[in-house]
Amino acid sequence: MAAARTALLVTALADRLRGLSCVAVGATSPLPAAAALLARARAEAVGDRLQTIVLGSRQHNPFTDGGRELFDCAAQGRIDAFFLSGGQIDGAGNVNLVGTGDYPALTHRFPGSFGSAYLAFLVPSVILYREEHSRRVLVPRVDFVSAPGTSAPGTYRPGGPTALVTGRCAFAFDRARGRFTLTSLHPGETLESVREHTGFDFQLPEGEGRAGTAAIPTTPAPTTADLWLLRERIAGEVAETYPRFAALIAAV
Amino acid sequence: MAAARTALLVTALADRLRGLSCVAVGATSPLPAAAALLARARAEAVGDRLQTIVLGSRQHNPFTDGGRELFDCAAQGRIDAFFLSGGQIDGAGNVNLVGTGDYPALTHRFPGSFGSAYLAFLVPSVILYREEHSRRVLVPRVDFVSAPGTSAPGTYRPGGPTALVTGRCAFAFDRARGRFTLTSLHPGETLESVREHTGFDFQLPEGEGRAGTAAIPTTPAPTTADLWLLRERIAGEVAETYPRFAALIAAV
Amino acid sequence: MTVPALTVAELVALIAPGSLVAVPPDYSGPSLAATRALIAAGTTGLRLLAVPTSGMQADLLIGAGVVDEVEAAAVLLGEHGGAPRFTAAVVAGAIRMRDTTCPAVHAALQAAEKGLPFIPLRGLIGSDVLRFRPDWQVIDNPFAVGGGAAAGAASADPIVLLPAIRPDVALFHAPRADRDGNVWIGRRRELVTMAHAASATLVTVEEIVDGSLLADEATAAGVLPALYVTAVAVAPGGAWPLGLPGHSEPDNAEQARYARAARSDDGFRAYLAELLADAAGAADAAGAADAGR
Amino acid sequence: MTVPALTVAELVALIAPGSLVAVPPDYSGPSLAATRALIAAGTTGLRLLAVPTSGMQADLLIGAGVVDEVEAAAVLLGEHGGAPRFTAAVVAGAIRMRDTTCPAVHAALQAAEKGLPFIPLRGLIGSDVLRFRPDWQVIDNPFAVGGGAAAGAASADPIVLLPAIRPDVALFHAPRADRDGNVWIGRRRELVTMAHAASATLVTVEEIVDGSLLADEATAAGVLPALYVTAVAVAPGGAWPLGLPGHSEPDNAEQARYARAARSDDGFRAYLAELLADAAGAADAAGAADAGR
Repeated sequence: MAAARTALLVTALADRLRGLSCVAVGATSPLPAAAALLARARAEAVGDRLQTIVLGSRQHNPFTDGGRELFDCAAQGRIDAFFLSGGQIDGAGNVNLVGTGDYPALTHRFPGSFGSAYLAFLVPSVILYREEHSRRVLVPRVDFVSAPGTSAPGTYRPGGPTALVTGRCAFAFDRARGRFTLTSLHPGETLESVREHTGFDFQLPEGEGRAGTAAIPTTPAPTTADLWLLRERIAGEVAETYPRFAALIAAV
Repeated sequence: MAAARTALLVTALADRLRGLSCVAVGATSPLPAAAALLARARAEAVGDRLQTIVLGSRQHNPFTDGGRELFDCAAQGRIDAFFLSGGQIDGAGNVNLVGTGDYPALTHRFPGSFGSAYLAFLVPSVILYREEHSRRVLVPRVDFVSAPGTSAPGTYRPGGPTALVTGRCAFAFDRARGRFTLTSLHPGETLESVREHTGFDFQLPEGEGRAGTAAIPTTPAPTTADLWLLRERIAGEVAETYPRFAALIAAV
Repeated sequence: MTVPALTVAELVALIAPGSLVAVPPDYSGPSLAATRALIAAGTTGLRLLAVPTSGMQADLLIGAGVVDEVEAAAVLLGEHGGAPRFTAAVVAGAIRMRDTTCPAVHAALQAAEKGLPFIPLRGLIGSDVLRFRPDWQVIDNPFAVGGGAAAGAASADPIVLLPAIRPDVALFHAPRADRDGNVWIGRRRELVTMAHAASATLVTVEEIVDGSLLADEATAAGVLPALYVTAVAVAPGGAWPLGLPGHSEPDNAEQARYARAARSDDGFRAYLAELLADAAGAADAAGAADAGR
Repeated sequence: MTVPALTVAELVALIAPGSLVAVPPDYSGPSLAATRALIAAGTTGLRLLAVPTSGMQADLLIGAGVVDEVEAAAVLLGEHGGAPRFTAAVVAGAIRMRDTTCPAVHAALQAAEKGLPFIPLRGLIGSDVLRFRPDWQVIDNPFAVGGGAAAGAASADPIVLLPAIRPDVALFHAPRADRDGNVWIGRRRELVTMAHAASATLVTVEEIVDGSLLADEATAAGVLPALYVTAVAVAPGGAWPLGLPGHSEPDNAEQARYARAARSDDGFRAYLAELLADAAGAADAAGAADAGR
């Protein structure tokens, strides 16, 4: 992942944290960690405050009640946003972190569901992300539902997916319809290139015809201020937890 | 409470801890605290070990998980014995720590049930104690059941009362029959004096006729070794938590 | 400071009438400073949740008419005997009493901490504690092996379900906070559960220290993170005449004096007037000191 | 010492075949020393509970055939990617995998800690995690206000009930124990819950220190009391090549070496042989040092 592409993804993820009070980032999640810390730095610059909890960090993790505290904290309604990736993600917002094949007879095993089967229900804004944007990842229907995109009426579910950011574009998740809407194309991508590499159908922004691509916004590039923050501040902040990723950030 | 009487009650309570591994003592319970520490000292003298947890003590309370730890620990099966007193105690082993009268319209209010409604179910040996042995305390039927003496079949109840020690005598609790059996008389008491001051009917030891009292054992007096331990060791151990009571113990 | 540092009067002004206020037991740092300020402010209609027992704090609040309802496993003045104003108020029917048992309070707060609507608890079956709690339910344990019938029992392992208790406010006194709003609580982890479960957490502290309490791993384990702390007020001696674990011993003479005074309503009124006069003087002194912060 | 101080080999000999063994995640002090000793001892048939995830420890145990069954929310080598022996064993059907989610492991252990037969948990409804857990149940929340039907919903607030998990053994590595058997765990409170929930708790430590870890109130909050500790073994560097919070950093180069080696069964065998040879040497050295205790 080149530095410029990294910066674009980090800022695209950070854009989805505007106006929030508290974001948590799970373990082994360098991209979201950088995004959360960038969003915090941006908030501070305008006198706001974004509490940023980065699991695996010593500096940015205030928890003192053990491994359960993130989950309890989410259930208490104290966490506004969380990031989830997926081995497979489908057009209904379902995420698969367990494997491909006919469970339990899997052909390929992923690490496991982590907290997704819980946090995707309880955190108001669950931001899905996956650098690889291909028909291998973005499938018509996931082989195993670690976390469903939507739930039947009557299911206790204050939270759920709100967005999906990939290496090619950004989607918003339409919870009522249980479908993604393409919201922006990264530089160099077209509606056609996204369709070609996406295994599921998705909506276009209101007012967009199905044919045209000209009017679909381009994902905002990092501002000069963002790049400065990433290089001069965020690289240092993530270095404690993700030293190799920090080097990439320092080079944007 | 004179020193000699205190020593007798402490040793009578300590006698009920023989062979156990772990005893816990609630807050504001000086008599049981001294008994537990005496039982521990006795065990050490013969190379055994009795874990003694005294709530309210700094020295004798290893808990680090807050107020719930005693209750969780009991539910885990780690606590063999606990002491409970009662504003009223009846012949079925029911304990009332809430008040007299027609609840909630009480005529006299006691402090409250504390953990009795739970610990009396979960701790294998719940030792009831009350210095005052009168028809005011030992009633035919408690006005409010903080903790029942027995439970209906099918109720999860690994624990329950095993004994009752008062200022006049000691009873064992017969869990199958839900009744007390008089096991020993303190010096100066007779079956008749106990009956006179007890509001409930109780059993006599196996083989005792209802008429005779001669063969009912006398509660064992503290041994010379017990008295030495109380004066020289236990007084100091309880002083941290119960300074006034420690002075009484030091004088035995 | 991330978390606002207020005066004690400002702190208790955040407690709305009718709030469910969770307070710790006498051995775990009740805020007597906030108790005095609540009385001085003329707050009424509070519902008090003792976690799981209370003493002089509850008795003062009840005697002063601040509290309408009490949920507690016990209210007493420790070694100084029964809580006189509590006892009188219950017998007079002046407060609603919700009798409970210690582990039920802890479990119901843990349910709130975990966002669970309810939590099961063993024990209780056949007690009048359960009988007089219509908000508690009994179900047959769905995980019972074979069920009670198979074992020849009358019922299939009945078990109590407690609804979660989510206090509006958790209120306590602690030795220290740092400028970020992290609060040192040591081994008093019931304070952590209270704060996690509550919508707001208000803390009076002996002092505010420089440097983060979370910086040293050796002591971080005893810290309630600022994330859960709504506001802090400095109130030296704020637990007096109760003790504060790891900081100060209880003032037994003063507690005994209170226990005697509170036996009568007149005695209580006289004690209270004196206490509030002292508190007002202390607040003035604190205000003067505060002006320099 | 109240709690026996054993060699690591003696410690793992207390783990009976078929035991359910709870282990912490990579960031919380897994005992790699005990892991090596278990493999060296030829132990088999263990059921592993990751609390709630595991990494190199699980991968080693699975690759070496020590483990029949794994319950985990995830198994991976952190930044070093998937756990190769775990992945291979699942695809080959060589182990039974019980997929779960992090908060379910924590909650089920808390249920055991509290002696509850079950505990509810939000989320999960509609996931395949739930669908493939026949030991979990779904009930309608008995405390739902009005019920789902009144709200026009298809069902009345379904909620999952998890059975308590009571491990036979909790096994981990910690910086230090004292001679009473108290163990310093700092902020890693999942270790406390594991120990409370488990029938036996076995701990390897960097060192055994003089004086009680509970003596200083400033640090007592981070201590697991000896009451829950079955036995302790001194194993300096016992978390290596993982890190130990508050003590040592992870050895990333070694973890990367393992991740590469374990891609093939042959590579894994070679790595393991080397590891056990080193461990045997270390054990000899420790045994010699032990002789002086």
